[in-house]
Amino acid sequence: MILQVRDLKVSFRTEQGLVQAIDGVTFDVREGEVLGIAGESGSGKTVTLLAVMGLITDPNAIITGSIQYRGRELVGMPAREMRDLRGREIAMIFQDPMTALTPVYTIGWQIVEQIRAHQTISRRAAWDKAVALLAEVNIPKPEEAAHRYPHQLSGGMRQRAVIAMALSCNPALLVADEPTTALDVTVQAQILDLLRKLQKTHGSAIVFITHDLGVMAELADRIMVMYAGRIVERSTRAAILAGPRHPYTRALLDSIPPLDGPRPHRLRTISGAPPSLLHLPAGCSFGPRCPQRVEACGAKPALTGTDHATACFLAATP
Amino acid sequence: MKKLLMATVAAGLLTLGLTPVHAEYLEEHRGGTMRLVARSAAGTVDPHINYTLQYWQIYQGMYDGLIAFKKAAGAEGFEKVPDIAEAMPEVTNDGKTYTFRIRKGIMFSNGQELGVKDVVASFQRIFKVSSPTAGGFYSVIVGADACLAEPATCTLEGGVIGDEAAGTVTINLTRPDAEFFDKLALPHAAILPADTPASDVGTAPIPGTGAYYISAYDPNTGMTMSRNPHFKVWSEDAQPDGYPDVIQYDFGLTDEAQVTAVQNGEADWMFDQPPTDRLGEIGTTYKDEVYITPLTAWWYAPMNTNIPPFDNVLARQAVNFALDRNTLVNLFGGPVLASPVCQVLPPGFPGHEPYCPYTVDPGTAWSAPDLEKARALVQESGTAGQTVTIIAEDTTVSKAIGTYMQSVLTDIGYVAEVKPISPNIQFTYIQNTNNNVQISITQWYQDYPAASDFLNILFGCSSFTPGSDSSINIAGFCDPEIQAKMDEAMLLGVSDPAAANAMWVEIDRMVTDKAPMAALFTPKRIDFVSKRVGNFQFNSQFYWMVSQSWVQ
Amino acid sequence: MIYAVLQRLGQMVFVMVGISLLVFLIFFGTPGVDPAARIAGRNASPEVLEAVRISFGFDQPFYIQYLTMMKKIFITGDLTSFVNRGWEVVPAVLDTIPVTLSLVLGAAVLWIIFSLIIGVLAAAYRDTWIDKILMILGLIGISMPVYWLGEVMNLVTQSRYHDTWLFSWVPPLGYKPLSEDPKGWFLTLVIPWFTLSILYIGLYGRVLRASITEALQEDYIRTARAKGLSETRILLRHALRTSLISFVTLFGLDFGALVGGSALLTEVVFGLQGVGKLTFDALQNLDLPIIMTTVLYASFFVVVANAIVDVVYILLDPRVRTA
Amino acid sequence: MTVLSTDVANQCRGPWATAFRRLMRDRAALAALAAFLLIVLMCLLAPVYAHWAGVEPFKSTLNATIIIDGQERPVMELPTEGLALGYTPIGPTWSLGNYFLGADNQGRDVMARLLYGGLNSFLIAGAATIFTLTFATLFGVTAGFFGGVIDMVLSRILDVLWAFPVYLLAISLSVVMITQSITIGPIVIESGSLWLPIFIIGLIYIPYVARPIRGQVMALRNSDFVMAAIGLGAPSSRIMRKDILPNITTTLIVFVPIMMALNMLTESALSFLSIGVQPPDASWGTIIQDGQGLLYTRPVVALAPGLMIVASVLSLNVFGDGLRDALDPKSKIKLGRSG
Repeated sequence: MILQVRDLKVSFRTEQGLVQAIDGVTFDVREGEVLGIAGESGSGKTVTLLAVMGLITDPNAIITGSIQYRGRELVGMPAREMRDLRGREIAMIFQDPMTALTPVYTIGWQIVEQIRAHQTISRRAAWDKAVALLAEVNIPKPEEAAHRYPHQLSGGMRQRAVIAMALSCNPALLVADEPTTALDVTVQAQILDLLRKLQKTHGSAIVFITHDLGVMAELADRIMVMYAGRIVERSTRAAILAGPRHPYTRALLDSIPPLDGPRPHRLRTISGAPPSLLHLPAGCSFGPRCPQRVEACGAKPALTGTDHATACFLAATP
Repeated sequence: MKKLLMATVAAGLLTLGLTPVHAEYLEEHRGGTMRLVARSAAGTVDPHINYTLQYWQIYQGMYDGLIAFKKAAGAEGFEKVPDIAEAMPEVTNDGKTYTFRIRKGIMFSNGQELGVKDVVASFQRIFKVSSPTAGGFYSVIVGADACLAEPATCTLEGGVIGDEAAGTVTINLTRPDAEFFDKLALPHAAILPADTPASDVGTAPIPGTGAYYISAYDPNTGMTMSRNPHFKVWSEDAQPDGYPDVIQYDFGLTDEAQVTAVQNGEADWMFDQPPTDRLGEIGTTYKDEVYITPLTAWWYAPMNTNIPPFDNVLARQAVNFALDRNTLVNLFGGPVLASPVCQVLPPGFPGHEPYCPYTVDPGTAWSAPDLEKARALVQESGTAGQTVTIIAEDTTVSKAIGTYMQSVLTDIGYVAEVKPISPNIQFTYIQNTNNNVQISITQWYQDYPAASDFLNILFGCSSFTPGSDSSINIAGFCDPEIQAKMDEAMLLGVSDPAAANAMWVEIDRMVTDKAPMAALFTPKRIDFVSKRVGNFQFNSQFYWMVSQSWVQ
Repeated sequence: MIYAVLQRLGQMVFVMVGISLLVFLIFFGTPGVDPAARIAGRNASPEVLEAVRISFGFDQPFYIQYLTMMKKIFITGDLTSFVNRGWEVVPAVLDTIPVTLSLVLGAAVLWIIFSLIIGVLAAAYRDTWIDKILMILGLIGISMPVYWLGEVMNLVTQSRYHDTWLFSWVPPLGYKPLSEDPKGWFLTLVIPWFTLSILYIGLYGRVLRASITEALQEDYIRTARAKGLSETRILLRHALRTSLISFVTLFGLDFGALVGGSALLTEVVFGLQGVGKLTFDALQNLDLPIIMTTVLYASFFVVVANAIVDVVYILLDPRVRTA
Repeated sequence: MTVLSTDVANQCRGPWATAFRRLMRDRAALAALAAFLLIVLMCLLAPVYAHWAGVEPFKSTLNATIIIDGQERPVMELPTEGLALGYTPIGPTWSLGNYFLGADNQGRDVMARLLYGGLNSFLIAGAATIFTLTFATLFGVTAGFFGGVIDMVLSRILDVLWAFPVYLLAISLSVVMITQSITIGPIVIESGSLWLPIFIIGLIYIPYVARPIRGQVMALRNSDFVMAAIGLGAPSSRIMRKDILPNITTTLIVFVPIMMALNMLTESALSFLSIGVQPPDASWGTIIQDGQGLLYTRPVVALAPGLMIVASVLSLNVFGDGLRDALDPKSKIKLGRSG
């Protein structure tokens, strides 16, 4: 087990009161496994990832629960140790490659910086390694590309560079926050291919976020669906795609266009908007938007089931 | 006229008595560098053009005229002695023809010998370079009219005639002039080499005949004066040898910084007057380094006699009655530094007879203001409630006086305001009738010791030019009766100076009674020198004689 | 490239012509500025006044006078002052440049160093008391009238405490050339440097803190954190480095303006004969040739500073370089 | 991360209410505002103070006397030692109503003048701010909205003003105008009046405000809703009033305290160079200038108004900071300098 998250809660003190961004999330990631987290914006996906990375720097954040990386507790770990882990053992790929790179340094410089932050290695060797990495992520003319500034590359190339940077220390766990959202559809596919390929060659475990279940279907071994700071459904890709149990998951699946075949005339959307984290409805958070709401939804459903866990009172009948 | 800056000369009452006149030249004090400081340079170094006390003072050791004021301490400095001329000339032709015999062997600092042609060329040059006094002082010379009209081709045909063979220069005047010797002794009539350019030389010094010459000049930083290598003493009275080897004059320090520099011995003398808040310190801690000398000058407030409310003589007299001269004296620095006055001619001046009608006890001296009378006069004149703007200079003292006068004018029934203007602009601004200045604050320092230099110049009809920036009769005062008397007195001065002076006493009273101005006070000058300066001598005509003091 | 240079030059010429015309118009429309009477001297007769007016060309039409003055500044370089007759203006202005440069350069060094320290410290400790104190100090610096601060400095170092060990080294006011007296140069300028720089230290410290704080919100800072870099490195190599772009832009403009004469209050208070003081004196004398020359010089510097800022901007920000 | 949560919450309230709430939460800004208002209030009480103390702040009272410890002493004292040169005004007595801060070189009560001076300083700074903002808006909106030739002409004018170091421009204008009144249409600016510094200070900072406003208006002009309004044939005046002006209002409000602070500094500098407020009227700058001549003997005359300027400008700047954070947190408006 590379990552064990237990009852993770993250809340923020704000002017309007305490905001519970994540409310008791529990999941595991196995070595070499790809876990996809799905959900609308505001569902707590990104906060979960940042908590894992130890990147919640807001002094108003309160983090409780446990995050164990290969048995080491990350919550409350001293900053120096955490820093040492970050980038080397756990690396992250961000959503928007346009802004994820420091604009005033070349791609190569930024990769070298990361390598040298974690390894004692000459500048020259680090540079060669950076070029090799750029080649590995299929950047044409990697020698030249290393000398380029971020703004001189296209979005897809930049995202490749970000991936190359993330892989530079051969991390055991790769965390990706919507790695394809900001890109063109064709480029999306290439990046997904690349990630899949790299996952095979490097054997890293990947936790990634998307609100796009199509991407999920491409990449994930297992899928976890979040809503309003909680996990509502968690299972293998096959199980979820074939038989979503939570009404929210079903709604999500209905809202994606099929990858192939004729596009439906009109996509179904989920009615209503995600609830404000400040004013969560009592009981099941999805209740107000749920087409199959029942009496029991007045209480909070627990996440039940092992292989295919669901937090829904209706889920008992698959 | 900026305080002391554009002015010249003063008569001293106190003979300093530090050293006997004609002290023996003390060889052991010769040498060293005398360091002078001033806030700023005083413009062109051309002696025919520069009209500032600041440079006239240092010109004394550098340039010579046919006649010179005697280089002696105190009022003896008003005496005129032959300089380039071998002796005082014979005056013939009813006081209209002067013949000068030129001294032989006088050398310019560039090594040329001075000759008759240099003298003739120098007089022509006064007109060619449009010297500021060309029209005022030297227009009595025959041929001057043509020169003023066409400066470039000036020859002074029949006016200044040189005779190389006889070594003489003859000057013909159009009318007798009692003050002609005074005018010849001013730097504007200095004798310069004949080949000096006939235009303002600006910052390029002209060789002179004195003991020193200007070896470097930059208006932004300073002036260096060195010994003239070709100088030999020909007359102790006219051009004595100096003590310091070099006189270094630095510009650009504020008054405050100048005081500090003299205190710390970094400078030997400051040209500007110490700022008022340093006076206490100078008067106590440094009292041995201070020399205070009365000047023949006055601070006065000219009132425009041609526009309301001061076109009414009662209104003008009211102002005179209302002003507390003691307060004004205090604003200047206290009774040690100034004395109250009511009349035009300063104490110690030819034609001065104490007179003060504008005080609680009219008589010879001012005692206290008479506000009752002033208010009554304002009411009587029917000018009460009118708006009056006082134009002061933007200097500490002038502004303070303006502010004080504003209070007084408000007190006696006017709506008064004060407007301080940059000192350099104020003097021309208040002269121009187009600016409709009602009352202003200014000063006048004598050019040479003659009553006409105050009365005729400041209140004579010919000094009033409407619409011109150069109209020194600021009050625009022109009284035919008084003017006739002044003309008479000036003519009389040629033959009988004593009788003329008696007339000037009367004229002084007449002008004072008509009150085209309010006399404020007679200032004294503070010379603050460093500890090492020795043999300080104050000449009434050109002030401290720089080269006659020593620094070692 | 050539187009850009031409455009700059065009802008410069336009601004300078505009300013010189403005100055000329301002001074021509004022009573009491007719320099003839002041040049001619006290109590000059009307004939003398007229002669001076003709010899200085004041009888010429407005535009001829303007063109003559421009010719004398830029082509023949022999323009002379209206107040100190014969004093050539162009060399006079050139002579004051070292003074102003000494003052501004020294102050700039101080203000760069201290504002960097303050800005980085405040950003590093943002929202703590260190940050708050530094920012309030900065604001106080910005809120002090520079001439008043100079007066207080003078009061303390020249008078009240001059004779104590603390300030006995302070020389009298005034400037000493670097080439003649390096030690004197340094000592006379130390106090003016601090006085002039305090405003800018406050201003730049605050600007820097704000822009570093803003940069710290950027995505690439999160990337840098995710790379496992130390906070110091993130602050200095990433946040500060990107913030420097706006810092340098600001610096160039302020520096240009100061060298161009904006330091005049400091120069006046400390008796430094710099460009600003020269201009101020000339303004008080209404000495149009000097005013004209210094104002042209000042605007030239402002425009040149703008151009230099553009170049430095390109060096600092690769995004502009290739765009 | 917090942004995500607060922004959601703020959507419900209007932008003004939100800004107000933010401002109410900013204790430093509120304290600064209170301090500033306190100083203004003190200055407003100037006539009361002068009346109570029985002093005339605009009249020379060189012969006045005061009672210290039961002894009557003249306000202007002559040194008793040495050569007895120079009168020195009396120093601070530290007793309110009795030459608390001493006298100036006209024997006037410095404390009373300090209060009156503040009144003028605030008046000039405030009026100049209104002047600047009005004309800057006019310029900025016209240039930004109409673009093209109009923009080019206006921008070049602003360029010229901008390249002119502000103090040099202000001094040039002052030196010239101090000697004469100027007439602009129906308005006559008397050289001695307060309108002169107001006009000059207001004028020189127009580019400083006009440029950002022009930029903002240009952006607005090209935004969809304005394009749509133009497309629908709405008249320009209506678009400017309805769509443009409301959008630049926040910027203008943010500028108010900043410009006030900057104007106070500028006014004091001009008065210090004696081309601002004319005597016997006072502003803090003129009192510092008066005090400069007494710096070595009575430093309090120059120190007190300086401290008042620092306090007022500081409180304005702190408040301005808070106001900007509350109204327009992303704005790039920086504090002005007065080098």
